[in-house]
Amino acid sequence: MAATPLWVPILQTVVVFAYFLLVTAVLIWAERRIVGAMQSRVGPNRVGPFGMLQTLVDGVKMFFKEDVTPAMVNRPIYNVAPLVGVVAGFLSIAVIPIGGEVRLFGETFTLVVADLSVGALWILAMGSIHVYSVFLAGWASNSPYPLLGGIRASAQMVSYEIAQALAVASVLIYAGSLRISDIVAGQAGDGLIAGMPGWYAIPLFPAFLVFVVGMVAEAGRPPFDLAEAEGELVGGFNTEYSGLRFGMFMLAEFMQVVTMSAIVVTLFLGGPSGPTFGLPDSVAWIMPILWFFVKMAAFIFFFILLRGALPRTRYHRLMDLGWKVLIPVALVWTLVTAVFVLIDEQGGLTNEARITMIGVAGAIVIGLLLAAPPRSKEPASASAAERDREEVAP
Amino acid sequence: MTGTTRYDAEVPTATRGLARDALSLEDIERRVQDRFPTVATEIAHGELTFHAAPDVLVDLLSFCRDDEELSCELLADLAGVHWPAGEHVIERQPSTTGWPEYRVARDRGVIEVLYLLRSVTRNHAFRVAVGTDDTAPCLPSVTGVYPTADFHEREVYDFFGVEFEGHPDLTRILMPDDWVGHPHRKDYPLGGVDIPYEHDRFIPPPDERDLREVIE
Amino acid sequence: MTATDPTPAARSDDEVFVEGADWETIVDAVVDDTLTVNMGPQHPSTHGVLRLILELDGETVLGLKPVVGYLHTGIEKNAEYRTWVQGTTFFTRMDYLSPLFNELAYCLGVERLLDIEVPERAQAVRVILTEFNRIASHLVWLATAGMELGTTTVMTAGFREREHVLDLFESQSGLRMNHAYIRPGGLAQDVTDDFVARCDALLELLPARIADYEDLLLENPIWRDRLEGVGIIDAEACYRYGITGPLLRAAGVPWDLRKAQPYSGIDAYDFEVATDDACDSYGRFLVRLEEMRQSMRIIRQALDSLPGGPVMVPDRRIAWPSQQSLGADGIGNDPEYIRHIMGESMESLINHFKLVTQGFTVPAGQVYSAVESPRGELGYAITSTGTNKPYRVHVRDPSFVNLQGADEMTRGLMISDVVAVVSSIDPVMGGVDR
Amino acid sequence: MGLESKLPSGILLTNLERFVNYSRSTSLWPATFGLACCAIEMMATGGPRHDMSRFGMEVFRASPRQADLMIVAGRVSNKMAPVLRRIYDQMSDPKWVLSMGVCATSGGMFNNYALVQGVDHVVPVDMYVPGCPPRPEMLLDGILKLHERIRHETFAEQGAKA
Repeated sequence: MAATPLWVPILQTVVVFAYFLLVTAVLIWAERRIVGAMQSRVGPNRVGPFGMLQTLVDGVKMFFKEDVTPAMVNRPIYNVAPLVGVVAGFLSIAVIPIGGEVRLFGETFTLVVADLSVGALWILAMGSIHVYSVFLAGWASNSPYPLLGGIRASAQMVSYEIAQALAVASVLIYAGSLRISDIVAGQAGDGLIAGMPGWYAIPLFPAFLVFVVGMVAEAGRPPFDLAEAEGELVGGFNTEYSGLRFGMFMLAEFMQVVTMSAIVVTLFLGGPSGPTFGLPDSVAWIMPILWFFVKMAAFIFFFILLRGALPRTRYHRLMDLGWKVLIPVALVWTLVTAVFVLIDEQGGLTNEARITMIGVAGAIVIGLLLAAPPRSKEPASASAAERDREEVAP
Repeated sequence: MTGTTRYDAEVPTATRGLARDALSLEDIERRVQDRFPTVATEIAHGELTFHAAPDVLVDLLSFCRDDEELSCELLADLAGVHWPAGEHVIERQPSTTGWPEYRVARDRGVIEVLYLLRSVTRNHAFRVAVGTDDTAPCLPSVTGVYPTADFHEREVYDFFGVEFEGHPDLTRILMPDDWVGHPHRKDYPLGGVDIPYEHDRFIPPPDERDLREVIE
Repeated sequence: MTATDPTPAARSDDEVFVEGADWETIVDAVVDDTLTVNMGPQHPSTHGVLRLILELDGETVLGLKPVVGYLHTGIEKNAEYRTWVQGTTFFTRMDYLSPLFNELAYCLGVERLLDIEVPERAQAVRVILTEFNRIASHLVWLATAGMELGTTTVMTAGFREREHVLDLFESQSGLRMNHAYIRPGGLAQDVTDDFVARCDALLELLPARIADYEDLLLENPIWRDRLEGVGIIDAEACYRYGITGPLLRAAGVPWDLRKAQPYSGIDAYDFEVATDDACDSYGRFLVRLEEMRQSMRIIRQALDSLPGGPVMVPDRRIAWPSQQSLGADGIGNDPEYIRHIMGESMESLINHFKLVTQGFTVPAGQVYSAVESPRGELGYAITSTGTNKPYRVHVRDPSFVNLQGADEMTRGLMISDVVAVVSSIDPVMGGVDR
Repeated sequence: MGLESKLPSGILLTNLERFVNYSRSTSLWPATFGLACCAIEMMATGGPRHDMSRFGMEVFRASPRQADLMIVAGRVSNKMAPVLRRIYDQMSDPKWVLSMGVCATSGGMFNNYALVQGVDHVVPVDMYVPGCPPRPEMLLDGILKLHERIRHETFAEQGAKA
């Protein structure tokens, strides 16, 4: 590493960050257009080709808008909170490779800022820090709606983080490494069945499901956008924010979508790996970038579809789902994975045995997942109704 | 049965079924007058009105609610009408209607509160009218009989200043809390502003407009 | 006030605030560990300018107090200074989602005072248009409920279909909203030649779209979870609070003024009263969906048996004289009629002049006329002293009354449910505050 | 106002002004603030047939702090007026007010004790849209004219208004 010239890491950093910023900007535009299409509308189409520069003008407007700081806020925390979100978002993408090896000007490097040996932990850690941004914003605003939004956000993210971390844990056990590049490499090539990709999403399907549900909640996106909940809490944690600081929250929210999509692609769908169709080496390096983008875009599209199609859930249902379904499932699956890996290491199973084991375990866990939701149907206001009836019964 | 819609289904026992054989107005009149002989009745425009004194109001409404025959479950409406004191010319446009113009003189102003009772099970409706002096209007609250009167009584208090004794929270409901006056009384002006037109001319608000003047 | 307010406990006692002096007493009354949150009057989920004072323990609602009056317009008082016909233009602007019902209820009352019978054609058209209005109103309900529950797609869908209904209204009355099309004695003008064709096209379109909503929402677990078991109010409680309309029908009582006290000959048509005995918000959703279907059934029958003839009473002392026709530039005075009054008949001109400037007089008396509006019993208590103006008109608006049940329906629920419950009541503040 | 008030004047500012004003006009987020009948037509303007989102305006912000445009859609009562002013004060600069319908503009047909006879008694209004209620097309026209106006305002003018 000592031999690499200084411009290589700088270029890596700039390229990766610019890439994610660009994807975020396009995402905001794409969301408005796709949701528009779902609602038989057109969506923004006035600024730039197909309205693609809409995000830019929104940003410029917010940049030049007055930044009101209400009198009763806790000023230092209020000011820092939006920054925390954006910074955490940027930092967590630092370990994600957006492409394979690139050969440029005689230097070979991967398109990742830092391939940490604890990359997977780093992602989880940065996700946790993002919670602070939302919670501190809600608390520092010193106003009821942001406070409720902040409390909701912290409770929601903490609970889903556990499920997510457990889901990631099964990946780590299966891959046997915390380093992202190892995890990606482990998924390259064929899987257990020839011709199928070696993505961890296939053997670890329950963990994959838990992670996908968890990531929607972590990103605070509909139907789990309870921290913002326009219809209930006005703007939730960001109610008091205006101008650039609100812009940062918006950026952080959409960054979360991109980051989460990138993470799920990296951990479960093989990251940048994919066939190169026998392209010559000089252009083959484009294919991993393309694969990564396509996979990530698919997940982003999934996020947008959810937003267009579903109403917001109730808060206690969200917690029910997190604690009573996702965490037990993830826990059980982590155990199953550990046992499986242990047996595999000691006995050296045949492929058929592996497939059977994975299939049976996965079927059981998915069966649990489907059977699990205990519908709490007790009418909450019945007691009040009864009480009143006794008081003023005609 | 959640999630299924059904039609003309069996009604919960509380409602005792929807009867199509409504009582005739005369039946209702007789039924109430048997119990409350002091209550005057009037049938006009196909509607029955009981003119009651304030002191029997709560009893009367309780009776109408609890009586098997009347069983008025709903207090459908509660409205106030102000009849101010003094001499009033009721102009009826003799030129078009042929009705003579007449004068009404009242020595005391009255705020009449109309209670519209409706029976869902027996499918009939009638009105109870209670008058109170407009200088210090005061009536017993019927919120104990019909909790729905809560908002209605606050509205009548807001618009006419009628104090309902026994109302749990008699505050203004539609007007701002610090508003002065009771806007739907006849002695309260409409409160419009002059509407400016070209050449510095104005048209006064509707209540100050003299129709003939505007025409000419 | 909005959510951004500081808790106004710090205000001194001698100040009086227009936005609610009652606030202070409430703040004093709450115990320390509860949070008092003020929802509205400017809040995305309060249907305009409703203000809800919530007392919360965490997210659980301990009590809810609706504060209304932010849209008080003084329509009732204003109408006392206008003629009977001008009254329609005021009352149509009250409950702005069901303008035709307001006009109808008011005109029925005036007609009862006048003791006149409206021509059959006018009655049938009234039924058709009000039932379409019911559909449009329920569509807006669906749209706003969808928006408040966080699904903007339902919102745009509701407004998409509503546009088609409004097109029909516009083609007949010239206005998308606030039509003043139903007048005492009949209708402002006859329906256009393509009226039946337009209605047919709508009846073709709407069932498929309503089926779409059912596909989208009926089996949607989140939608069901948000509404099922939320906002329970049973028949007893409905009676207590005077609640009518879809709320009462969702509590299992098939009470519908169209059946109980039929108006405009609506009893001639075969339809059923949609009920549900779940008593919850989901039941109301189902009831409203079914009501749209039943409305279409009524419209279908009314169209098939649409009688001919005039749409205004023949009495020239009452019938609105101005004949109108649809020109290239919209609806205007009929040139034939103008020629008649200006060139041929001096008496007609005088009659026109007198009726338009002074209006007709209405015999003295008090009536209460009610119709089944999309939100419940919409009643007009009209008092006449025999002049050309109403002496007093009081409106019993269903939203105003139904809102009283909100406290009982939300107690013990969570903030998210408050939104769902209030939207299931479907209050229209224009009607509440008048 | 935002950053631009700290900038020195000159040719750079003029170009910046044009750019920023263009951004402001094309990203004019309305506050969700509906009062009466007009509010329904305002929602219809956001609906599929008229589609305000073409102009980047479908982002109705519930929090006034994040909104640029207040559409006063409907009649303003005396009880509502202080609330309305408060919401206006909570909006961050630069902000615009569009008075939708005759009731908001002048009290309209309700010339009486209950209504404020024109919302311009309470907040400064930038654009009046007549109608009772205005059709969605009319509202769109008013909004487009407001866009045009924003593009030709100077920073100084915008600052003076607040």
